[in-house]
Amino acid sequence: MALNVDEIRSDFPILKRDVRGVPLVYLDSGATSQKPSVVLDAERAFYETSNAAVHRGAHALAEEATDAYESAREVIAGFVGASSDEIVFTKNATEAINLVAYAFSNATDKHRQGIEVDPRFVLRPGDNIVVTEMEHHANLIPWQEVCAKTGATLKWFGITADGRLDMESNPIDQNTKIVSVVHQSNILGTINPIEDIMRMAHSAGALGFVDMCQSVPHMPVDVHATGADFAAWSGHKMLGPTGIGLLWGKSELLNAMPPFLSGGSMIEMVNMDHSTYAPAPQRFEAGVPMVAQAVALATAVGYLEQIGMDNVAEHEHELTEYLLNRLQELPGVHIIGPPNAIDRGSAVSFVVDGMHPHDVGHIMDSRGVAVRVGHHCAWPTCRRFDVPATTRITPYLYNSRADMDAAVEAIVAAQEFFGVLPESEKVGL
Amino acid sequence: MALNVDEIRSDFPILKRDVRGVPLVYLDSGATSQKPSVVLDAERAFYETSNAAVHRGAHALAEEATDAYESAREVIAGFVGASSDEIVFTKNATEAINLVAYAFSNATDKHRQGIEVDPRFVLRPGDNIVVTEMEHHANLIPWQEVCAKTGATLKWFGITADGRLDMESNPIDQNTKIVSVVHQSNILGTINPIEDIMRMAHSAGALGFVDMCQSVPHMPVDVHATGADFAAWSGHKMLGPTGIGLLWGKSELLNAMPPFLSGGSMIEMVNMDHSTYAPAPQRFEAGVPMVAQAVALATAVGYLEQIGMDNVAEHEHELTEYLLNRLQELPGVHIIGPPNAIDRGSAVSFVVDGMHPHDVGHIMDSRGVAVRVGHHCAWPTCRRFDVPATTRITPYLYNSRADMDAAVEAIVAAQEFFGVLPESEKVGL
Amino acid sequence: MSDDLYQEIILDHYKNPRGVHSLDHALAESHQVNPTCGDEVTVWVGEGDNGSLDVAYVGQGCSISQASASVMSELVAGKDAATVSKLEDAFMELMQSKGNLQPDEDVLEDAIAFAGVSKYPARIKCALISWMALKDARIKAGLTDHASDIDEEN
Amino acid sequence: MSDDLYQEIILDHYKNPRGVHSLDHALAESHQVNPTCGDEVTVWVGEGDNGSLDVAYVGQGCSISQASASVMSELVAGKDAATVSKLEDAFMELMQSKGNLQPDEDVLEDAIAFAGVSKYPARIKCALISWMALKDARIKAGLTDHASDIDEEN
Ligand SMILES: Cc1ncc(COP(=O)(O)O)c(C=O)c1O
Ligand SMILES: Cc1ncc(COP(=O)(O)O)c(C=O)c1O
Repeated sequence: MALNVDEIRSDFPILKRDVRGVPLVYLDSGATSQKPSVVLDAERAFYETSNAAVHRGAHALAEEATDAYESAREVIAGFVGASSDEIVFTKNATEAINLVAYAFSNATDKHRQGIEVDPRFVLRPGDNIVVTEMEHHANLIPWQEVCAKTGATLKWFGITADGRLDMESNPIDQNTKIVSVVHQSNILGTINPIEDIMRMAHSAGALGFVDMCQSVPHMPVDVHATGADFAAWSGHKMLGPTGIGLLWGKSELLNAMPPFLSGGSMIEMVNMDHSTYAPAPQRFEAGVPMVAQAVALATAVGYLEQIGMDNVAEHEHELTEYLLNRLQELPGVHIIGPPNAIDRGSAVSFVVDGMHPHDVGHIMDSRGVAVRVGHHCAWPTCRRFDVPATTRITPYLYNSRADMDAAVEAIVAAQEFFGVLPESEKVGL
Repeated sequence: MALNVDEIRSDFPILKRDVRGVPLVYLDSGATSQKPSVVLDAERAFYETSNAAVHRGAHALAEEATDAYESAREVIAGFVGASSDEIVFTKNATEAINLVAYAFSNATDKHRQGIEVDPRFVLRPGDNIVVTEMEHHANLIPWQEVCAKTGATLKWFGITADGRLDMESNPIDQNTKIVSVVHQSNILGTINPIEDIMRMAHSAGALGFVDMCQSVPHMPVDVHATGADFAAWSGHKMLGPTGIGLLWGKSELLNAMPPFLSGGSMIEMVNMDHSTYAPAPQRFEAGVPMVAQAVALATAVGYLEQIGMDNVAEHEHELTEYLLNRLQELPGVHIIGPPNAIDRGSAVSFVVDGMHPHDVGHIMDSRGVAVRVGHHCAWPTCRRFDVPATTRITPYLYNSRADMDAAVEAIVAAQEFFGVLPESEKVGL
Repeated sequence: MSDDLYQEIILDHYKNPRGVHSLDHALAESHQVNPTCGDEVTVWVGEGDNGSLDVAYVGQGCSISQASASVMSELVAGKDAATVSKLEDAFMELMQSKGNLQPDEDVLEDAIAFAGVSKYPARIKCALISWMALKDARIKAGLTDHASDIDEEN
Repeated sequence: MSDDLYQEIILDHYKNPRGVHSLDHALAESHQVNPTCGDEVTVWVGEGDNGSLDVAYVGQGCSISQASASVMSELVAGKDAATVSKLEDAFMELMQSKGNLQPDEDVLEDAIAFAGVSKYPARIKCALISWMALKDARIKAGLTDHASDIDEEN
């Protein structure tokens, strides 16, 4: 079903504003999405009616707040086919990935001190962790850090010239303890064959993690169906507030992991010299959590469900196909990533001959077109394609073909301004 | 200057509501505070006008969002006499404490792998960490975990019968690496002599950390003047939104610490096999941060500054004195913590003869009086006083003497209902 | 005031608890804690006459948790594993009812007094803690009933 | 469009950069990176005639960063440490002005073209990166001026 973009846009107050004196064309949803009024309403209503510390009080407000928080967990779990005890609230996806990375370094430390831990999380020199060359820094540096702390080795899948994972470069072996792969690259747009990779991980006896930051907001995802053991994504990229992220993990594994952040609400018994931990997900939610944000995110999920994730995905697919075609017609413009819309999300990176991506983005911005420039927290991917940076367009459900046209026109204007448009093309666009 | 409580109350929508069919008397601000409309307005306005990912984009919205976020940091830093590069945004105080605790275990791990780290953060068996018996679990369990991972030993100050730190029990010695103490106990109300304790820490060559969760919201605090090296507190307890906490640390120390959460925005250079880190505070803010929450918290700070923290402290002092006196007149009611209002904040815990704290709180709640029951995440403190739990009243700037009276009447009603009011007292209250 | 929560039966069991002792011939014990408020209960189970259960407990905590332990011990003592298992289910169902279930007095006897607790989410755990300990101890002791317990053990 | 940012002078220096080479007799170099966009510049400084500075650079990045490096190298070459230190301060002040400063062309010459950059917070770092490298290299090389540099080194 085609989306009614006009109607959707009317739900997002910020999309009505001007920037630099011209109407805003927001094409940076890969960095963060905008929020519909219902989400802002829900967050405010929580504060105005039920705000209290959750899981800690017995008074009426505390009960209401706890109920709102746990109901939000259920809604969000349902959205990805999980059960609520598999969902941990974090502050962002980055924390969620770190949480699992730290399970390894913490278990390794405790094991070294003679404390009993689940052997699946203990790393020894000779063990390795596998990622890919197209990871966001959030799914790369935490694993580098684990390796630096434990003596394990980091290995990775390479990337082919057209922006796909190079399956020939598969480094998974019997010493692999965890394989962590991005579902959809935030810089290339590539959708990876995660089911295959998770199978490969499991055959080698390793655990599997999927970074779903760019998939869950944009397509229907059933976490169990992917074959993964863990997944992470963030609320702010799926119409939810800032300050909330999600970890999904199989219950059995979450309960086998040592705690990450410790403090109140994650404990069972506390003595001065020794404490025991609550079962997951509480074990991983120390301190007063982001209650209002969870409530608002559940409302965002409801909004997306009403539109239908199938429809969101289809809409983005159409926009992507259209945009890729238009960009490929532009002389001097090169797409970094898969050139067609097959197994590909809506993140479209490109470079322009004779111009730095930063300058391209700046001139687009002066025409109201908000895109992102830089390495997009995927610096090694830029190096792989020998570009210092890219300019990136990331549409979402509130964008239309007209927005794609505005972006294309802004690119041409940038080329004209910098005098890098090939002679033959100067007229007629 | 006396506070105009009526006027203040009118700024807090939730305080107008009924619970269980009677007007709400909210006395659980020690767990979390309520939020004035200006704070909710600021959060919403951010989303409706300037929402974008900070520090990552060059377009107009991204610039506005970054500016809003960094201006918020400046306002919050100013509130505690710090400079903005000393302030790290976390999701709650618990994360802030864990951040510093992990600096120790991470540095110790890296040191073991031959990576150069600042020796102040390296722990060896024989080294110790000092806390107190009145810590919130958030300032106890992270240090227990560090000890479990490194072989260091946890030591602590005891508590006297009237709820003060037992300075005789001082365990600080030359092997102490860090001393972490709560500024104001969330269960006893005790305000600790942190300047003295920080001096003792420094004389022993140790670092000093202060848990300011219950002080910064309630009194004027100049972090540098306390002599501490680090401090943590949370936004939600000082009229700000859920999902944001603060770490203050001396710049030199923050920059000497290894990273905690790693990922985007905390890096300098990234390669597949090696990365370098940005200076603090960015080093500790991986991923998209709680931008809207920071903006809203800065507004909360502005609201508090306009009222004046001196006035807030004075108001709470008066309420505390009044409440302590009234409670001490009640037969069968015993205060757990200092019985007078000297060096004491507004958190007042008590137990009632013949009744469990949970039942006391429940009956108070049925009369609209919201108080907290349980161990208040300070279980060892309960054990010290040989009580399974307490009932706790924690007033704030929006509470009046009438609220104290309502609490006292509810306690008497609970005693009557359970038939535990001593015979002589049954009439005339 | 709080009449729906604090029934006379509850206050009576709280003030005059039954079944508080340990069990010489216990086959298993279970210690349960409610981490949010520190309530504790230890339940012992042993074998009584004709395949019936012997049950005893000690605990500390709020009126709901202690009265519930007392009611529980009185209700299940002398019954066989199959019956006890059904009682556990019935009580659990009552606690999850949010106040919308009319409990069967013939089955639950004094335990119907806890119906009101189900309206207070923060107190449900108090009422359940002794029942959870009972079930855990029963399973540890092998005093289970194939038909009613087997599903939940997997 | 973007006229306040992309002055002719900037585009000219971007397309025809001056001073791009390394320095045989360099006393020090400084490599600076803008982590948000990956811009890089390396600046070398050496001693020229009569206590003047020799400066060279290589870099890659956006027009602002590369033009700024070019303008910088042209502006400071042949000047003494005290003068260069003052130029650094003047340029820094211009960048922090949020567009509210009328720069002195007699002092900053071509560098006044960057006045508009100060209105774009995300681009200020681009314009500054070569100047930061210059200062860092100068300090490493000991080519400092007591009066103007000493404060900032502590
Ligand atoms: C003294 C003290 N420390 C730490 C905390 C933990 O704060 P948060 O839950 O915001 O992380 C609290 C509040 O719960 C507290 O009162
Ligand atoms: C693929 C991918 N992984 C991880 C992240 C990190 O998410 P967050 O910044 O919300 O922690 C992002 C977004 O920035 C992303 O696109």
